Amino acid sequence: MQTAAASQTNTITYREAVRTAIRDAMQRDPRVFLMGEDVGRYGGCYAVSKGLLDEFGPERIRDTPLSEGGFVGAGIGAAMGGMRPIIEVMTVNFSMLCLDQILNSAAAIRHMSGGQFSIPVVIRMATGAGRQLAAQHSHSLENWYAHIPGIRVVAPATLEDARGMLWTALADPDPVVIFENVMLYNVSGELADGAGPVDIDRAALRRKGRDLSLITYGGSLWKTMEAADALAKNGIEADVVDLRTLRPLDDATIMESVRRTRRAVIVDEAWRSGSLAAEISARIVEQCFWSLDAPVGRVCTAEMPIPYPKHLEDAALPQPAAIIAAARAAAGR
Amino acid sequence: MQTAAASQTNTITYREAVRTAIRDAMQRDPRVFLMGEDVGRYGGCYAVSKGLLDEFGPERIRDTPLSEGGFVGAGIGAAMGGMRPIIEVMTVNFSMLCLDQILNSAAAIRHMSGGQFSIPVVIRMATGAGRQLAAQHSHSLENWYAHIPGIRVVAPATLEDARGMLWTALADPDPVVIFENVMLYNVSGELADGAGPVDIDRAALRRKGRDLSLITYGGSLWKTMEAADALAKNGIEADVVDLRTLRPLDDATIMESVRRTRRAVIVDEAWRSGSLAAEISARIVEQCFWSLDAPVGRVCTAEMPIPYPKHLEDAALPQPAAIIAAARAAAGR
Amino acid sequence: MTQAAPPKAHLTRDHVHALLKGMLRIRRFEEKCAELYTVEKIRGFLHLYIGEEAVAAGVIPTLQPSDAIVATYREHGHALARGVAMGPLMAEMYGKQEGCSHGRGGSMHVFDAAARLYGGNAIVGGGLPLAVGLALADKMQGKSGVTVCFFGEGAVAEGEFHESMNLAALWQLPVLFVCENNLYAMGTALAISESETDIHRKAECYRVKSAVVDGMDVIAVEAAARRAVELARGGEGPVFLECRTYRFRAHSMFDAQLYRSKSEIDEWKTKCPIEHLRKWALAAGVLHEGDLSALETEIAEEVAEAVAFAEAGTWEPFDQALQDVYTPRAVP
Amino acid sequence: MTQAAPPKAHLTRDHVHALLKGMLRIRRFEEKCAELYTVEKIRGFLHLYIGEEAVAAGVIPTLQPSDAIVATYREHGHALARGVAMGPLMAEMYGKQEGCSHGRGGSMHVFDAAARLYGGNAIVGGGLPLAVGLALADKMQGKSGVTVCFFGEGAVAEGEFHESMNLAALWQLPVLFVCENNLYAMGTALAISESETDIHRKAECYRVKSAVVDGMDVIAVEAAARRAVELARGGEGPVFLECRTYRFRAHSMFDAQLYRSKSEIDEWKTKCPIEHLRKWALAAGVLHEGDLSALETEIAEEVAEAVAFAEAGTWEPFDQALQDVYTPRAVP
Ligand SMILES: Cc1ncc(C[n+]2csc(CCOP(=O)(O)OP(=O)(O)O)c2C)c(N)n1
Ligand SMILES: Cc1ncc(C[n+]2csc(CCOP(=O)(O)OP(=O)(O)O)c2C)c(N)n1
Ligand SMILES: [Mg+2]
Ligand SMILES: [Mg+2]
Repeated sequence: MQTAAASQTNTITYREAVRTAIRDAMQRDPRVFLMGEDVGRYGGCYAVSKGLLDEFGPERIRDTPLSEGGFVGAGIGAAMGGMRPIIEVMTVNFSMLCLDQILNSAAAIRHMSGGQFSIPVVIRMATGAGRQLAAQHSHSLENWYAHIPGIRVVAPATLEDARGMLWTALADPDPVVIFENVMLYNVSGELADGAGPVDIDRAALRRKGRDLSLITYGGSLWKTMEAADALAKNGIEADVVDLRTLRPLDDATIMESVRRTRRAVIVDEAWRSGSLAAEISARIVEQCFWSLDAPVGRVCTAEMPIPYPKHLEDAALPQPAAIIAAARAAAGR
Repeated sequence: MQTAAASQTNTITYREAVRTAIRDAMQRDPRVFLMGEDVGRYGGCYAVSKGLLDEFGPERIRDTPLSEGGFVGAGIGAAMGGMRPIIEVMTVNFSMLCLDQILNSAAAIRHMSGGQFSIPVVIRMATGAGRQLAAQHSHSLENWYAHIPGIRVVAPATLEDARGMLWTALADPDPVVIFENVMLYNVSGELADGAGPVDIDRAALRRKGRDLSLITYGGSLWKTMEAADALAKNGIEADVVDLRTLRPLDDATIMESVRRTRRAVIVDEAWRSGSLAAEISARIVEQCFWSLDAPVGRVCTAEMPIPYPKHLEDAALPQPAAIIAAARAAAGR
Repeated sequence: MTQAAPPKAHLTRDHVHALLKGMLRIRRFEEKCAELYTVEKIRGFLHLYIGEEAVAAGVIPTLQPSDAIVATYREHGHALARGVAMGPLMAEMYGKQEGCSHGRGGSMHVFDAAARLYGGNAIVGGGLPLAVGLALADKMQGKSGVTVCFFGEGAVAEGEFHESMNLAALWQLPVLFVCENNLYAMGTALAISESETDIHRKAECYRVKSAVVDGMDVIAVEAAARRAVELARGGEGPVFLECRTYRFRAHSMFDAQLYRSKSEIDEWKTKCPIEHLRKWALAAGVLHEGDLSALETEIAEEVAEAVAFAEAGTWEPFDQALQDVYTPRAVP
Repeated sequence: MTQAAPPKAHLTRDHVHALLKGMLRIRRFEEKCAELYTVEKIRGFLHLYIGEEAVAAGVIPTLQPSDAIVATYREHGHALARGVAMGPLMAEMYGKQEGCSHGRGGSMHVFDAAARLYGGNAIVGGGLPLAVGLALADKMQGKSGVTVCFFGEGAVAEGEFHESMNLAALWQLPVLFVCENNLYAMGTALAISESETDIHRKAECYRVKSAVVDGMDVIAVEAAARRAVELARGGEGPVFLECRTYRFRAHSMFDAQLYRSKSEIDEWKTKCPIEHLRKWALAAGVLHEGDLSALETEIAEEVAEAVAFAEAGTWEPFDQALQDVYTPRAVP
């Protein structure tokens, strides 16, 4: 699937791109509805769904009580019952309360029913740190979800993906979890009016280099691009691979880049141990070991509950400086 | 800490070793109590706590309703209140329902309270597949827990560890999650009467080789030992490293082995993507890249909901044959 | 609602015969399963419904084909009552690909799209939110279906019970919550798991209409279920029906039953729903010995054929199972 | 229990003064916090308690030092009422290491071991099981402590509420559940989150004694709390107290308040618990203008000192924070 050709573009924010995607989907398909905490009257905790209640009414822009396990399970049931629910779990921080439904219902039912029931549910969650929300509100748990067979996991980092991935996810017959990094909602840029669906299968080369591959996703993409620009000023040209889809991973694109550059650093906002960065590193070693000229590096979050003060949060999270240092180490200069 | 010197030994099962450990702890410290579903009247779903109710009474061998989030949270609260709870979550399959309490309370409170409240709670869970219990009852999610800063995660694979790790875990001021593989409960062997506490910090070299390092933990240890014996018959001598502690990982022992053998294969019952095996592989590459003579291999579970029929479950899980094949590939013969 | 069973007098012979047959098919099927478990034809967990047959056999026949069912790991009876053929059900117990879940689920995961049977859920309480969602889908699509959710009294302690009851009531959804109160959750007696042991009263704090019925009396269950389903279909929100019953067998096949006395079990066995109806039917002359022996013979044959079907079944190739984790997509 | 507030007549001057001061300290402290937020001295989420002061100020003074408290992210008032000094509390808002949680928690994670204040929990419903466990620990150790758990009406929909109420009742634990019913969970009105909006009635289905009180009347709250704490300490299980109150400010600092009308807010502001008590005290001649201005001055100074203390505070070095994830162990 490719982006629909489009005449003119508009300046919009990531938040507006997601909202537009939801509106388009609601208009396109009567089976689509949005359900979650404060998606209606409040307008969404990050204002993503602001205005949609007036447009579509409380049946289809459905405010739920604080019952994550209940309404996510209900979304899964509604999908089995013929609807196309978009479930908003306010943030990944609260998703432990519905993880059982995602792991043991959404991901398992199709297979354990012998393929009788596919579950076309889309679950959106805000993710990531950076807003000084402290230990309980700053998680990046994408890799837990990417571990689960039976679901797809995507992380739109661009406006085009923020708008187009939801479309494709809703067209997918299986559960898709979409992670929206909280630091991206206010990012703005140009997007074609007619921007349409985009694939949710392939990683994208966001920057072409030759000296090493910087592999990342979600909110870390922009920090990584910033680092890549700084590296370029010092004569180190980096590929920047945006994974886009965290499950299944697009090995082909990752390995094509690493085979070319022979060096790789993965940037992931998760705690280092057990991060998605570890999985990417392991795959690179399995598939490109003989092409590697240096150990695969990882830039991840410090292994601690994220503290509230800005200086501590900044120091705990991946930053351009650390990416640059890891890239130099990998590039050997 | 070393195992207490002991005069004579007895033949007991892993199940009995855990039970003895619980009994010892209850006798040693009045603050210790066991709480969980069916630990009392039923005797434990895997009969681990059978007989303890009669010995210690319903206050200290406390049957709980089906309320994983509630009683695990209560155990965390009780630990803050001065008790030393052993919480049994029947199996890891149900632990999604209490994961919020483990991630956002147990692991976070000490740090986010500025170190005011340590939480000496021990949480035991049965884990793993192999009993034809199908998709919802066959999970191996150790790596999700090993991802969490603030808790310790251990996986006793031997009788000595089954008995000794609980002791040490209860002495630890922070939360410790103990994973008991369901296939180990019936394993029997010799254990010293006076077997005492064992460290929960170091990995153990269970078999000394020279040609490659097989790195594993929990239920996969014995399959790996079996594979190592078979390999030896073909002239391939493998180190077998039992991780024992999954968080924090004992890099020193792992890397000492890999630097010696220059080749490594990790065996992990989890689904391959996002497994602990990925983390070990990434660390080996970060710390031993220049000593490696071959890509690091992984033998994991097929990425599918575990099916009920034996032939499918067996084919999905790591087996000695696959370990042998991966070892040969790594050893290049 | 009060639940006096209607006078059995005006029950037709066919009706009584159907109810008895419904329960007997479950009983004989499961007795065979227990036997097959001991010879390891069936493996894993096997949770028998023996003693509780009146619940599924009483509730499910009151449903329309367009209604939906969500059950637990103790669901063989529900599948049979819903019309899942015994052959594919037995093949599922074996794990053969001719099974109703392609053999992948086994005893705990019986699914059947044609019967709108959505499992077979082995996470206690896990089925309740799914039932809420199925009812929500029917309501949003203007369909008249009712979703019936079966669960044990032990599940009532789970947070998902609370969240599901509230959602169903808040959104006025056509859900019939059927609590199979067999007094134990594995080895945990009701009094040890609930501060309020009068389970149906818990429905009140969600403003959900509730009723309690003798779950050992299939006629009473059927009457209560008919009223409850009607009410749920009426569009005024969910209904809660507590059926007081008892599990005659172990929780699953590994269970020493240390938590209850032999005498308690024997006491309850005297209330066997099948015996109960059989005796009455004979005494009332509604059925005769001949009918009963004919019924036994017919069911014995059905069970034998189901076993033969399962035995003749085949094992799914691993690669096929591995390839089927995701749905083949229309779009590339 | 019925909750007629006792005639205010026989309230001593000191008592009234203390209650008013308790509320006023919270109000002035938070007004300053809001101001500091706009100049970015305080960051992240800031949930103000303004309008709800009568609850914490009425309940907490009825506790013993040996009792425990579990609160939510809207807990500044509870910390102040419990005696957490304003300086360390303000330093916590700043994230300075002189803060009561060493600056790591900020507004949502106020802890104080000496005060037995166990947070400051930002997962809605997450504190309830912890409170159950603290009460269990006290009971098992033969201590006479009561654990008071504060939470909003929105938390009542969470499964953890259900599980915690049942556990506390089942095990007859000394927990006082205080529901701060301010009618909204972020932007979700009570009627949109609960099928039973008469919250305290939900306690009945757990066989938990409950009461409801006007949460805008500190004297009524204190009287109800005294009875409830006594009852909880009595060893006959938990008690549930619903306090009907209202949040005058936004949910947090990012909230356009599209979900409620200005007039509704103004209507509630006429019930301001502080104004209410102040007016009565003056009219009854229990307090005089002079007392009030003295009180304002005293509190203004306390707040100013707290700000100065926070400003003078220092930032924790990163390595120190990183090293403190695990407790230093006695054993090697
Ligand atoms: C969430 C969860 N916790 C624990 C279990 C283990 N378990 C399986 S059945 C059962 C008892 C359930 O009792 P009840 O709900 O009364 O149903 P019954 O088995 O009596 O029909 C338990 C504890 C589980 N499957 N899921
Ligand atoms: C489990 C969980 N879900 C969602 C949130 C986001 N959230 C924070 S406060 C809040 C509203 C809570 O309302 P209530 O319990 O009434 O407390 P109040 O804020 O009114 O004092 C929500 C939805 C959260 N913190 N935790
Ligand atoms: Mg039961
Ligand atoms: Mg509220």
